[in-house]
Amino acid sequence: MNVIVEREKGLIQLEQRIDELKEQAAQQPVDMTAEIRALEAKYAEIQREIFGRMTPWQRVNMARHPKRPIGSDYIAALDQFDELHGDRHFRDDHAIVGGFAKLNGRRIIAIAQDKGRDTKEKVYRNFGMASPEGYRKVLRLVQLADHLGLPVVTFVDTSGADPGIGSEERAQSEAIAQSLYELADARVPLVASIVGEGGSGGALALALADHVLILQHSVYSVASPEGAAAILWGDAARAEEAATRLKLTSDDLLTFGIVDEVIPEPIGGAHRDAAGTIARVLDAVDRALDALIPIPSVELRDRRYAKFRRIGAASP
Amino acid sequence: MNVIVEREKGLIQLEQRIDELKEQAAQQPVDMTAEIRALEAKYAEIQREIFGRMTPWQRVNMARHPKRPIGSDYIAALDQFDELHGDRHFRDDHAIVGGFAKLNGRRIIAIAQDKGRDTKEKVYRNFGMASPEGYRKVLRLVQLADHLGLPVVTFVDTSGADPGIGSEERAQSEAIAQSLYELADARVPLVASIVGEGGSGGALALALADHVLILQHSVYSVASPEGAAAILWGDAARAEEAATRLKLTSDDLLTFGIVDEVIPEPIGGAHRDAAGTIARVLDAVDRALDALIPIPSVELRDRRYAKFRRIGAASP
Amino acid sequence: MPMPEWLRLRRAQPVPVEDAAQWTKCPKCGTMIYRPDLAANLWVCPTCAHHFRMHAFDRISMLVDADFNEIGGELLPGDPLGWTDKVPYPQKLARDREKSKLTEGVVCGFASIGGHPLALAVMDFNFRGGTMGTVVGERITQLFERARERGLPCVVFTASGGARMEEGMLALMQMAKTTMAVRRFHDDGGYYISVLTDPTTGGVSASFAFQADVVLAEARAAIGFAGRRVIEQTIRQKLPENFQTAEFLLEKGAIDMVLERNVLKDTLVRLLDYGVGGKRPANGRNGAAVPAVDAIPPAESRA
Amino acid sequence: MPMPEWLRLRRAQPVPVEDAAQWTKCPKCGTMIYRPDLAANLWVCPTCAHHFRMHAFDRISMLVDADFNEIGGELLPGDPLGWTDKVPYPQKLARDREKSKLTEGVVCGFASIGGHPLALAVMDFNFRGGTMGTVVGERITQLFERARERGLPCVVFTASGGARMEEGMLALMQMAKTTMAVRRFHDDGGYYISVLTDPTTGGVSASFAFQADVVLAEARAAIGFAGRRVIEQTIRQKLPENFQTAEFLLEKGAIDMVLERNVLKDTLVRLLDYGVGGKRPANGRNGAAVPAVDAIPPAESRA
Ligand SMILES: [Zn+2]
Ligand SMILES: [Zn+2]
Repeated sequence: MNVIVEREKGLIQLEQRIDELKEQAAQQPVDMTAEIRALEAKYAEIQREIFGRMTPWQRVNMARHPKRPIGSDYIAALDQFDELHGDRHFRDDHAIVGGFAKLNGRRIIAIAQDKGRDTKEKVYRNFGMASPEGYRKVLRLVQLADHLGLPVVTFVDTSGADPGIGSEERAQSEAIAQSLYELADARVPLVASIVGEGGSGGALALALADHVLILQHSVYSVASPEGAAAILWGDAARAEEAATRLKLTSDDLLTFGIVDEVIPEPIGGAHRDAAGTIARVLDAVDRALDALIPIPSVELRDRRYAKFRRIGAASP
Repeated sequence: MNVIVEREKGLIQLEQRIDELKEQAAQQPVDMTAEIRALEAKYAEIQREIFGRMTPWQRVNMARHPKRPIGSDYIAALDQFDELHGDRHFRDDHAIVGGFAKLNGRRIIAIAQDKGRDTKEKVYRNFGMASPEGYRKVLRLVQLADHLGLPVVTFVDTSGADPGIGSEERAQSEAIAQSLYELADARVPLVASIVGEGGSGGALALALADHVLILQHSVYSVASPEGAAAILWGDAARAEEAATRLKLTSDDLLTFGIVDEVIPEPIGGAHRDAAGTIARVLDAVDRALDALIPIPSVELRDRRYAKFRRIGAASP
Repeated sequence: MPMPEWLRLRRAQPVPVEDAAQWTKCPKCGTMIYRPDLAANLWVCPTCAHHFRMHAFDRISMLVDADFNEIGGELLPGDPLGWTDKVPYPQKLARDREKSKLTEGVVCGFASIGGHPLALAVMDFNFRGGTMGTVVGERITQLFERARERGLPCVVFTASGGARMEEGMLALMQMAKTTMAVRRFHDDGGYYISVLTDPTTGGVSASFAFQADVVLAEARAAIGFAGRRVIEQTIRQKLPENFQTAEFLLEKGAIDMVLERNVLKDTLVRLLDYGVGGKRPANGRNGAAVPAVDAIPPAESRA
Repeated sequence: MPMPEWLRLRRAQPVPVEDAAQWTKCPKCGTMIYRPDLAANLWVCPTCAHHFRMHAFDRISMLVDADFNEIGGELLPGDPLGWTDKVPYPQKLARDREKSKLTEGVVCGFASIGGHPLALAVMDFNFRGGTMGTVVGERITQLFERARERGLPCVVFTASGGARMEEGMLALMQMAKTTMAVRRFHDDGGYYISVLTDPTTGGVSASFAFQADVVLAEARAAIGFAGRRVIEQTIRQKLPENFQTAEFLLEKGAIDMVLERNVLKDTLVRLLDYGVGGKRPANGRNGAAVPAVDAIPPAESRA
């Protein structure tokens, strides 16, 4: 059960009421302006109440909202995309989609985690949880970007890396470690956008970047709230409590210097204006690239080193 | 049926006769010197007949002789060996054994194809036929050698790469191609020794080297004689004919400039003096390293390029 | 340099005159197809979309913008092993030359595709099953060397039964030779795309086919290391239908894309375009910023 | 620098005085073992060879030739999130400090092993389950940075439940920070050996544990990314006995060697020795032969 979806139900009913009234007003000579105004005021009030000051747990639910734009929506909004498949060794992991792309005419390598939309797609995409082959695909695409001098743009949205038997058998740890290792010294600009859930090492493996963006209601966390609750208290049901403590909201992350920029969402969340939200994210990515591309490769990597070096350092 | 093993049978009987006579002579006062001499002369004659001028097919059988020293025998003869396992992604392939080693006190990375000796070991080693993971282990060890500045010493003995379903599923072609690719520009000296069968691309993947040694009766071939016969005439039984045509003996290979040095074997083949043969191979490897190590890395690779560049070039 | 005669002819008349009146049968669905129609449809069966193996000249004609500047065409195979089986090797070569109108199993040269200048190699199964002997190895090597000198991307269409038995170990060593050339090309910043067409196996598959930055395959092409027959004999069981197809390899993560022939050229143009103008730092593997053999202009200054 | 007090004490008396009179029970076979005997046997059960988790001080004492020059010991954890669950985070830290005699989950410093000078880090499960927070990340990072400056090899013993929840994203980011340090160390020619001890999971497993040139593991150590419980809950079935053990990982190709503790030191000495005096060409990734941050002496001139 998604708490945002639940709370949205009343709003959606109200929206329908308003629409009906407006239609009636157009067809009948009766003046319903006052009624409509009243309902609209109420609508705005409830909206403020629900979305004005969201708790961390509500943010988590917003980040998981079934209508929230997912990885493939960002990919689809690029000027051009040519998907490249596979890790060259074992499998093409559908949880991660990557390839050549153009963003405002600029050639890039784009990589997205994709949770899938309907049930069939979710299964095909393994709910956005990547297996080792997914991270090895990332590594390979980053090497390609490095070779051709193309910037890397990632879209992060995962509850975490796949925790299945096969993933452990094929060295999930090694795959994530090597994806990080490749990003650490890539000679090209790296821009990551946390567009949904940023869950643990499975998200970080795509988010070690020169510029890290986050959508206002996205979360980025050391573990999923359920996972953290299970680890801390042996009780995944205490996820809400964990979410509160983990400081996983965009404001917290900006304060800690873990993200570089927060992209505002429309009231009600990104899905209330998916196209607009996606455009704002891509625009921010583009501006970040404008700033990063002129930096010489050695300096770029020195800055990247310094950026992560500072986090949790003794004397900040 | 191994034609060398068959032809050896008479010799082994004769050897036993001579030993028996010698024992009798030691215990009895009768003079058997003449008889022993006669048998020894006969022995030498048969030996000359069998081994004096071996056909290519006999060489193939010698290279496959069940008592011929195998990869692990060469590894065991090194001063020191610390095996490193695995491709870091999927499996440890037992057909290829590799790790840190010392040869005459010199630190090296040693890699051997190993066919196994008894049935159980042969199965464990997959008869020396490597899977993609084996070639990816080679790649990884060559990268390690490159990083630490250690020379790479390989011992080649395989009928070819594993032709199973799993190997195709996990991209055998890619694995061999990438092993070659890594050796092509490794910044350290590479010395390969063809100690048994050098079968096709599965052998070459360990034999792209600055100095390639071959034992006198080893063979190194574009395909196994059986494979070539199947390809050419759809009839693997015509392997002997294929062996003759393929020019796969050490003399042929030296003439063509495909190997750099032929190590003589004792009469009767390497297994008649395994320890001595192994010592001679290792000694030749050591001498090759003496010559290669002083060469600056860039020049070393330029020479390697030129060496392979010449083979089958328009104007040699 | 003037346009080669064969390219001019193919442009004027996609099917060589002597074959033009013929009908051909689709090996997949059995449909009888008029050859000029087949040519006009990029040698794809209009009924079942089966991709016919293409002649190198047709492939090049289909791809390049205008001219094709062949290199290595003067390199002709010798008979290093003095090979004879049913017939002497030189006779086989002569027969294939006659039949295929090719001098060897690969055609290499410089051209442009969609405005992108590039080095292009196209293998042809009609000549000794596309097997790699010394001439194929040498032509491919020269192409990568010259592409490296000129700072051009390289596109190679593979179609090969593997190493050529009749040239023995000299054929096998072409795997090493071409690998060296591809590696140098890459280390100096070169961009390489391989396109695996039906069939790509053995020594070609296990060398330059799988050393590209981007590995494409034509739909339903057979691709693998060991031949299907060899595997069936080894494991003594029937293989699944899609085993070793391009689609199978895509699922197994081995290749980047599978393409129907009718979108191949456009895709290739887009892929070439991604490689243009990137800010490529020097690889530096060869030390103090000096490429090992000779200098190439930086990527930015390329045409 | 003088030998640290704890090392002098462990050398004189392998089991801390306050615990010396105790007996302990082997969790594997149930044998009661006199603690000084257990210490003398490298904390390996004499009955079933179970490897007890070792205190970092004991591990260092077992390994180093003489002195141990600690660095980063002055770095102490703060409470960046103002974390409280059952008890406030600072109380947990104080309790672990008291119990373990450690200031954090890793001890880092310089020493020599079998005559080989090196940088050494030893994690300890006794402090917050070896979880990586900012101090663990910072100490590891400083160790790699200083090892890089000095041109010394680096050996890291891991033991960790993953990232430390109580420090939230600051803990997770230590994966990125340590990775940057390991990568720079490696790109400048550094030689890094990791030794995975029981347990090595989560964020430590998915960063520096698996970024070493050589990855070793202690016999029967539990190693994995996801915790066993998480996997069982996800797949709703029991896992095989050897799942996520060192031996399982060896078979799956993920690690180089599995070692019983009694041969660990000798093996480590040999492995360090292989890395000495090799003729290492400059990596050159950072351009004109100048390392990005500051110069280190070439490998040949190292101690
Ligand atoms: Zn058809
Ligand atoms: Zn016990």
